[in-house]
Amino acid sequence: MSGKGGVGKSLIATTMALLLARDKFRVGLFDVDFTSPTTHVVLNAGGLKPIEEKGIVPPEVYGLKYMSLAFYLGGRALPLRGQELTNILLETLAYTIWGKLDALIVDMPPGISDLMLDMLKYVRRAEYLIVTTPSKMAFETVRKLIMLLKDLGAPVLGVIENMRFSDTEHIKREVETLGERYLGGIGYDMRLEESLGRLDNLLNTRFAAEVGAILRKIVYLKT
Amino acid sequence: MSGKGGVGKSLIATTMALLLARDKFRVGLFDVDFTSPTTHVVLNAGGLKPIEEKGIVPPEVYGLKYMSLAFYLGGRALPLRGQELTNILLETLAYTIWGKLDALIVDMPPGISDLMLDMLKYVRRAEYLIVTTPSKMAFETVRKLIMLLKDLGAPVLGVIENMRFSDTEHIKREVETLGERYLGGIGYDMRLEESLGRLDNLLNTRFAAEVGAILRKIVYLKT
Amino acid sequence: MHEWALAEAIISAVSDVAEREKLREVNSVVVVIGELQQVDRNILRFAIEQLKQGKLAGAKFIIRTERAVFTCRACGYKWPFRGTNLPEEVREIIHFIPETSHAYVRCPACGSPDFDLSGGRGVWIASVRGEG
Amino acid sequence: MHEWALAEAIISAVSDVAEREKLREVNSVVVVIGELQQVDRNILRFAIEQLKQGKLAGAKFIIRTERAVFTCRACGYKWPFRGTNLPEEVREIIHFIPETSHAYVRCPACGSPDFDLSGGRGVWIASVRGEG
Ligand SMILES: Nc1ncnc2c1ncn2[C@@H]1O[C@H](COP(=O)(O)OP(=O)(O)O)[C@@H](O)[C@H]1O
Ligand SMILES: Nc1ncnc2c1ncn2[C@@H]1O[C@H](COP(=O)(O)OP(=O)(O)O)[C@@H](O)[C@H]1O
Ligand SMILES: [Mg+2]
Ligand SMILES: [Mg+2]
Ligand SMILES: [Mg+2]
Ligand SMILES: [Mg+2]
Ligand code: NI
Ligand code: NI
Ligand SMILES: [Zn+2]
Ligand SMILES: [Zn+2]
Repeated sequence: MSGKGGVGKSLIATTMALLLARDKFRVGLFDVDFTSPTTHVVLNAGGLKPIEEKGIVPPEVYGLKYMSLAFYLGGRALPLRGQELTNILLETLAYTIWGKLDALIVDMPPGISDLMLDMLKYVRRAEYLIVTTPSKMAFETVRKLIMLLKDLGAPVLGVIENMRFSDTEHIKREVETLGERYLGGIGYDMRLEESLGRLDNLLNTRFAAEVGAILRKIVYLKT
Repeated sequence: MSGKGGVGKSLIATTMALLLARDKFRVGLFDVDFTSPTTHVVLNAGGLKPIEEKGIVPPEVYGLKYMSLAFYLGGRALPLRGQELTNILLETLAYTIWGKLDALIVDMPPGISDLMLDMLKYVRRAEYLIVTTPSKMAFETVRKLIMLLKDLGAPVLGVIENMRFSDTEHIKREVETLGERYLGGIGYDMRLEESLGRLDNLLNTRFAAEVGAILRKIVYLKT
Repeated sequence: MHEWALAEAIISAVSDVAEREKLREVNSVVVVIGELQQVDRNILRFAIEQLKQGKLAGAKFIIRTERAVFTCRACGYKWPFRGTNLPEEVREIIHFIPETSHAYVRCPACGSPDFDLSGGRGVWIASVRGEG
Repeated sequence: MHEWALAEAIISAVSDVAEREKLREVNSVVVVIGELQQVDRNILRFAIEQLKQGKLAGAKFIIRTERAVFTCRACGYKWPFRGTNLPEEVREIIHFIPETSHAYVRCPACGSPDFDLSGGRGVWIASVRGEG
């Protein structure tokens, strides 16, 4: 999560899920950005349909179990108020049959609002991975989010700095001043756009390699 | 607005407001991204305090009347549920004394949720300016938003394509296929970051020049 | 929904009521199912008939449906889910996740996508009648 | 708030009630003000004393405060706004836009920022007594 939009949350979440699945981990990816889901664009999976049988069985994409409202919307916008976001979260959490997983990666919407409060309230085992860009405008919100999560005692895995253009260290310093782990930077990758929806290409980008390095660090830290 | 985060809504909204104010229009800027306001970073105005006197008198920054919750938060995160977003919108709309304005520019949060529904419901005179980037991931959401606004008969001024790296025309074509006006592109500007918070610098960037060209087109279309 | 498990739960709840109310025999039971609840009423009816025994053996089970209603937040207009003209596929999606109706339904009076969908969810026992 | 305008509105509302209830004389009036409502009670009291006349000339105006209460959405705990230990500057901000409390207040029981703030807004007349 990030609080801020457009920092690469969805792309990083999806790439991490794909990398874990390739390494034979049992992994789920759940797109919780209900009004504006995008992970299906990365996975080219908007046309899939989950099987409904005593609940929702998420379809498998490239070895990962994948759930998104995009399956149900046929390309339509889904305007929702906060209480409805909460209802959908609880319904989909209750009905989706993930089975045994090593990790469930949840792609959060921007903003510090209903779904974030609901994750804190209902999903007590969640751990938070925070994404920022080097820009002041992104970090303004990310700083506040980090302070909030610390204040609430929520477990933060660390902070990723995405879309770097140069070798500045100011975000690293800021993150460490806040007492959190700087997990690493990911460069702006001009080839990324053409790889969206093409999973083999995507996993061969410099972006995926950098996400992979951060992912190994996280897995290492957790074991 | 955009539906999508990180496409440049806040930066474009603020720059447009500044350009109008420089040209002696009476203009207000209202940051409605209540949980994650950022326009004060562009304006370097987080430390201002509005005067409270039979309502809130918004402070003037560079000739524009400016209102943001950032004034009240001392750098803290403000986690809010949907109903609270609505309450704040109605309270601040009721109490803020904008005076006579030629234009009130409202910077919207990402997502298609409470505040967008409230604008449609309560602010009937609003006209919508839509921002996207060339990326599939942004346009996925923007396409849906455009279709929704058309469906609802809401007045759309047009679509701006921000952060262009190359001269592709696919977004222009998509926008025109949807029956909306493509207002123009804005290139990715490497010098922008260092201009945040420095208004004279900001108004001298290539970015501001491109925003200005689009703004003139909008003003021309409306007169 | 798991109609057999639901039938068992209904039978057991009715037995508890019969016990509490000291009924010798239960004559009739009204079960209400929200219309958005995914329950196959035929399977449920069949399962109940198979499972009922003891004090409940002779009871008549009446299954009612609670309607779901939309209320527009923009203009206040109310209209029934049932009356909405939607393709079968979309009805199924809305049955499953009622909030997805915001992608498919508009207020017939004012065109708004901003409405409440209330009622039509859950399963409960509305009444148990018998001889004490 | 505009205390003088508010006083006028109160006097006029009470006169309406006296008319409707056919009171010859009003003895006492209870006005309730939400504690988050920005009203200077001294100015309001003074303005009412200056403006009251006719049937209301001898009426005693009692001004009560409705307390604002927080209710935690995570654990259900309730606590009063009044009791919260906040700097004066922050109290003013919360008076002005009550939702900003989510930046400054945490549930004393569980630490959550996810709570409801209810009551404490608005102004109304709770009772009018007199002789008919
Ligand atoms: N490292 C990167 N290099 C180039 N483009 C990127 C990179 N990370 C993200 N993007 C692009 O940035 C945009 C926002 O990414 P997205 O994952 O949708 O962000 P979020 O989920 O935070 O809103 C997308 O167009 C995506 O393709
Ligand atoms: N044309 C541009 N060139 C370079 N950076 C840009 C451009 N437009 C926006 N940005 C940067 O992109 C980020 C997102 O912009 P912002 O205005 O906060 O988007 P939004 O309000 O849509 O979330 C910011 O860091 C901003 O400085
Ligand atoms: Mg996203
Ligand atoms: Mg989704
Ligand atoms: Mg913004
Ligand atoms: Mg704000
Ligand atoms: Ni079933
Ligand atoms: Ni006053
Ligand atoms: Zn309506
Ligand atoms: Zn609590």
